Amino acid sequence: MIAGAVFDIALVALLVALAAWSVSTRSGFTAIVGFIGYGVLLVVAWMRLRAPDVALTEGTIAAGLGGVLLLTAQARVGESAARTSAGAPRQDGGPSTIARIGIAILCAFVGASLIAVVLSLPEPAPSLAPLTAEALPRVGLGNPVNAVLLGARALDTLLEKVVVFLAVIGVWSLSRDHAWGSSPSIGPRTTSRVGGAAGGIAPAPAGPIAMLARIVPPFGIVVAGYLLWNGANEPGGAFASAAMLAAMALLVLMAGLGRIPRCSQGSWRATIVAGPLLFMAVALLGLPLAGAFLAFPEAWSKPIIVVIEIALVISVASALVLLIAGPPTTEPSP
Amino acid sequence: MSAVLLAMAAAVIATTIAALWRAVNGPARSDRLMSVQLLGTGAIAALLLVAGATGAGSALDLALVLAMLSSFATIAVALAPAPGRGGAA
Amino acid sequence: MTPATILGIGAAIIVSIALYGVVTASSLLRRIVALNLLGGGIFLLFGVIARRGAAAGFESDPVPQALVITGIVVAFAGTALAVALVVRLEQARNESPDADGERLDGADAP
Amino acid sequence: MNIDASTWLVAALVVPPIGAMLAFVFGGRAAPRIALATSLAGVGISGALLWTLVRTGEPLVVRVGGWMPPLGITLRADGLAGLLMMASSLIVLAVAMSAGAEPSLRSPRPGVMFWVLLQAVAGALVAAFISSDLFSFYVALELLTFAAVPLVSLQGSAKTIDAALRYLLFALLGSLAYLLGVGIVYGLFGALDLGELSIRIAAAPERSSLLGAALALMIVGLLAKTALFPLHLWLPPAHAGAPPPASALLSALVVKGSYLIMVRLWFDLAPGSMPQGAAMFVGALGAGAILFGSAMALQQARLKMIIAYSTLAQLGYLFLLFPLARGDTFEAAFAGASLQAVSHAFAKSAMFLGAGLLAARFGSDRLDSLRGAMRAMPLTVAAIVMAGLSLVGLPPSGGFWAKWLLLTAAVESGQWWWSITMLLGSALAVGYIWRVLSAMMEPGEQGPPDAVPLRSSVPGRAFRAAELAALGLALISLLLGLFAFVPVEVIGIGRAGGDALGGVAP
Amino acid sequence: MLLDFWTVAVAALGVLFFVAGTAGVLRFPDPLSRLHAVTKADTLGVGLIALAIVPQAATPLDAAKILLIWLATMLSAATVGPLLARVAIRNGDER
Repeated sequence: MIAGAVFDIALVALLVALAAWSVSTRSGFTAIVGFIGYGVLLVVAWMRLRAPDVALTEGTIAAGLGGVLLLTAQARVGESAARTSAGAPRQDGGPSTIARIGIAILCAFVGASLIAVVLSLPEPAPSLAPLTAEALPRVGLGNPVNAVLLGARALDTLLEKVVVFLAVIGVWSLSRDHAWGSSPSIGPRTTSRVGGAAGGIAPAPAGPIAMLARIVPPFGIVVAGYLLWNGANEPGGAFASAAMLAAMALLVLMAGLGRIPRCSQGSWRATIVAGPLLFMAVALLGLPLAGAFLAFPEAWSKPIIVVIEIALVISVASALVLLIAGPPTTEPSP
Repeated sequence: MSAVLLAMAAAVIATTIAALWRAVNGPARSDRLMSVQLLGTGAIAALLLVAGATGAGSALDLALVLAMLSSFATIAVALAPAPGRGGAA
Repeated sequence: MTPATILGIGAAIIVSIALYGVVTASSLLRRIVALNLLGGGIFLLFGVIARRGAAAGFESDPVPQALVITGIVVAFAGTALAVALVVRLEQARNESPDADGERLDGADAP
Repeated sequence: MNIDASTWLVAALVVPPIGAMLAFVFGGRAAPRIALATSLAGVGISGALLWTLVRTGEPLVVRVGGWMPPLGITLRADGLAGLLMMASSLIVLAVAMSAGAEPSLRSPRPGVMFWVLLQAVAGALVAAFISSDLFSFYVALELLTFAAVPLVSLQGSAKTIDAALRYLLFALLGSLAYLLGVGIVYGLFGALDLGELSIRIAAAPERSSLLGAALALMIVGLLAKTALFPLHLWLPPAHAGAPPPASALLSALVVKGSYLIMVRLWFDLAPGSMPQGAAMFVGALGAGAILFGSAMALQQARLKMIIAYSTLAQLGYLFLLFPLARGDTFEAAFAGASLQAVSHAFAKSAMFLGAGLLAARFGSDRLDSLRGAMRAMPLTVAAIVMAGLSLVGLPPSGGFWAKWLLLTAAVESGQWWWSITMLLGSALAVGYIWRVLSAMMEPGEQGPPDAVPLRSSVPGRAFRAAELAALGLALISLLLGLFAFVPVEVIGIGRAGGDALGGVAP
Repeated sequence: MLLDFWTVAVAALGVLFFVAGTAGVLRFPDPLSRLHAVTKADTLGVGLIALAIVPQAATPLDAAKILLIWLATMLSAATVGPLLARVAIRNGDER
């Protein structure tokens, strides 16, 4: 018990220290590295909170895709660039010292209030766990978190997929007009390297990354399938599975072993929306077949959910790759 | 035995956290990356130990996911161009 | 103190630090990183509330966990969009360094 | 299969996103057609919905998937939601009709993206209007943000990207603050459904101070998203930088989504328990927005910037609701603010569409380049003038009744100081509308104004359709005043009357 | 019993490698030698711990997962090592 408390306090102290370091360090690169470390520790924290489903999701995002996204952007933008802040008048280095002190006091007040809230949360804690337990048979899943995500709160999940789709739209809409319809490329030198004009010591496709990208993806696909299948009854689920698939695709792309299809390609666009569209279609079918929008006939609930999830995994994985790759560009193709 | 394994998990986390000193103090980019890499590996090891102690399959799944993704940050940095104006922070 | 309480206090402190980071960030990318730290702290608070609500044989209330998973996905999408905007903004500024003249006149440029 | 009235609610929610995804897949020429079809369908669905509401006098409720609260999600359309859905579907249709005349939307990239985003905004608004669950609100808000931000940067210049980024960062911070509040509320009461929560909150008054902290976080987040002064920094550049049809959506509709959610939290979650101090504070910010926005609008050189700052000011009126809606004046204030939300939506979309047409014809929206507009484009100028009347609050416009009701509430509740702000705001609005008007009335210098060529890329037919759409919106905003009793009646549907506290219907 | 002893002993050895790796990261003078230390900890530390845990696996599936974890760690260490070295050399860190 005491050992557990010591562990938790150490964990919290580290999370706080990493957050503070990430906020206070001078270089943007270091801030991102701090954030990745913070993400790994968050995974441990989620395990301590007995939330393995969240830990899996957080693990794929914080330790995998999020780090790649931020580090790639940092490299594209450069250290000294992007200094100008949006939301504040043009200036370098942020607010003045006095303003900083004021902001710090305000933030400390927010933190103190939150601590007070945490300490005075009601006992016994209100919970929807009993109701979720009753709902499990109706959804047909043994994993309560996924039962909530695809059962009682399926509408939020459905609309969240639309949000992901819109994020892709947002990223693509940043393409330059003349590049519209071409492919996004990952890494600032991906294409120029393939074109043979690489300066410096950019890795060639034959390097260690290519080796990794040839060996790991088959395993990754198996793991993704396992996470999806297992998610019905054990921790796992569609998003973690999609993130794993996306990571494997990114690995192949970063190694220069593949290219993202052109954005003008209709089948590629259809892949991105197939999952949400199927989800919506099935949701609407619930009206005649099960008497309510987003209701599934009880006997068929699990197979229906699995089919929807498979489609969602493919669409979400594609979307995640596109979100990280950025808008289509027209650098020379090989 | 599970108590011993849990203690070992804590020890692994503690040592890798000590390595974060490198992340903070650098001085090189590769140092910072290295220590975060070590933190990730440490988390995998700790999760393995927790799985061994408690028989929790979810800890293994998590370790598996982290293991498959642990090289991503480094790959992203390695593929990026050399730091320009900002220097080796 | 239970793990939930300890982590709850930690989450509160993280939120205040990250909030400070969001407001005072010196670059756009730093601000995005700070927003993600903030999100992590807030989600952690949800986790604490879920853990406190352990009941019916579940070690943690599934509903807040489901909310967090949705939240993580949405936050990642937001981060990706913000990052794409930052990168594109930097490119646009480099292409026309004098575009900072009269504000928003770009709206009626061809 | 039972096609009962609640099916309309579901249809309203899913048709726009399905259309958005299909437009994305088929792109090119199909995208505008799909968008027009779903916009038309949206008007039909909202009409059917509104008619059902009026006929039954009861709010429509859908338990999604048959799940009951507190575990399940409930969709609920009361009169206010029905009215806003009707308004938004009409405006979306008008925008869809007029977007063909916008030159910047005729190249392939913005061409496809605009139609996708138009439908996404329409769907997100429906989600915001009919949700009644704290977390569904969050998802709806995110949908709205993700649909709106790319609209801002559609033009692709550094300035519009900067504006979009600024908007997105404000919005993300706002949603995180909101989400934090949701977490605390769940920790306190273990529910997310508004109706369920209001019961649980009433049963546990000892938790009200903690609830206050959570509500404060949520409301600050929503204020940032609604761009209430002084959290408005993102709004003028974002709204003025987008292509005009997109500006119309952003200014007229998008900000109303977060506003309505705030209204629901304020009046439905814990009816009557919000402290008057907080209401005064929000009201004071609203008053500040009226004065600051109007004063800034007076100084702008570009028509779109004038309209954007006018949005800031007109949003200010909406927030006077909070101090005024108490006791006897609840109904007047509530009706006034709701009417203001609707009539401003029509007037502002008409203005932005008109401004876009002027800019397309004259090559710029700077006031000094709009000479001769009156003779060259009388329909467009008429639309802008009528919309301006509604913004100023002259009878018989919808804006007049909205401001009149708010004014009455201010006087009757003894809070006369708000009425001074409102009158000042109207006076300033006269000023900035007059500037626009006089700029357009100046005779053109170089030859007859008809000689100003249309941009060759815009077909004349599309241009005329756009003019008619703007005119239609302006007419609605003007005529809304003549039939103001209809919306005022509708607003009451689904709100408990009598005690004037507007609790959630059981 | 014997298996438990194996688990504890081998895992302890693995933990030792982590300690050694950390010590190297902290004490070694230049990035490239620090890199060596990390790679050792990565491969041997996780490898030994995985080896130690295998007998505790409840199902063959779990055992397969443990092996896969070990494999993935080996591979990523093999990739990351040269890449980190390249980052170090490119940035002129090899002081």
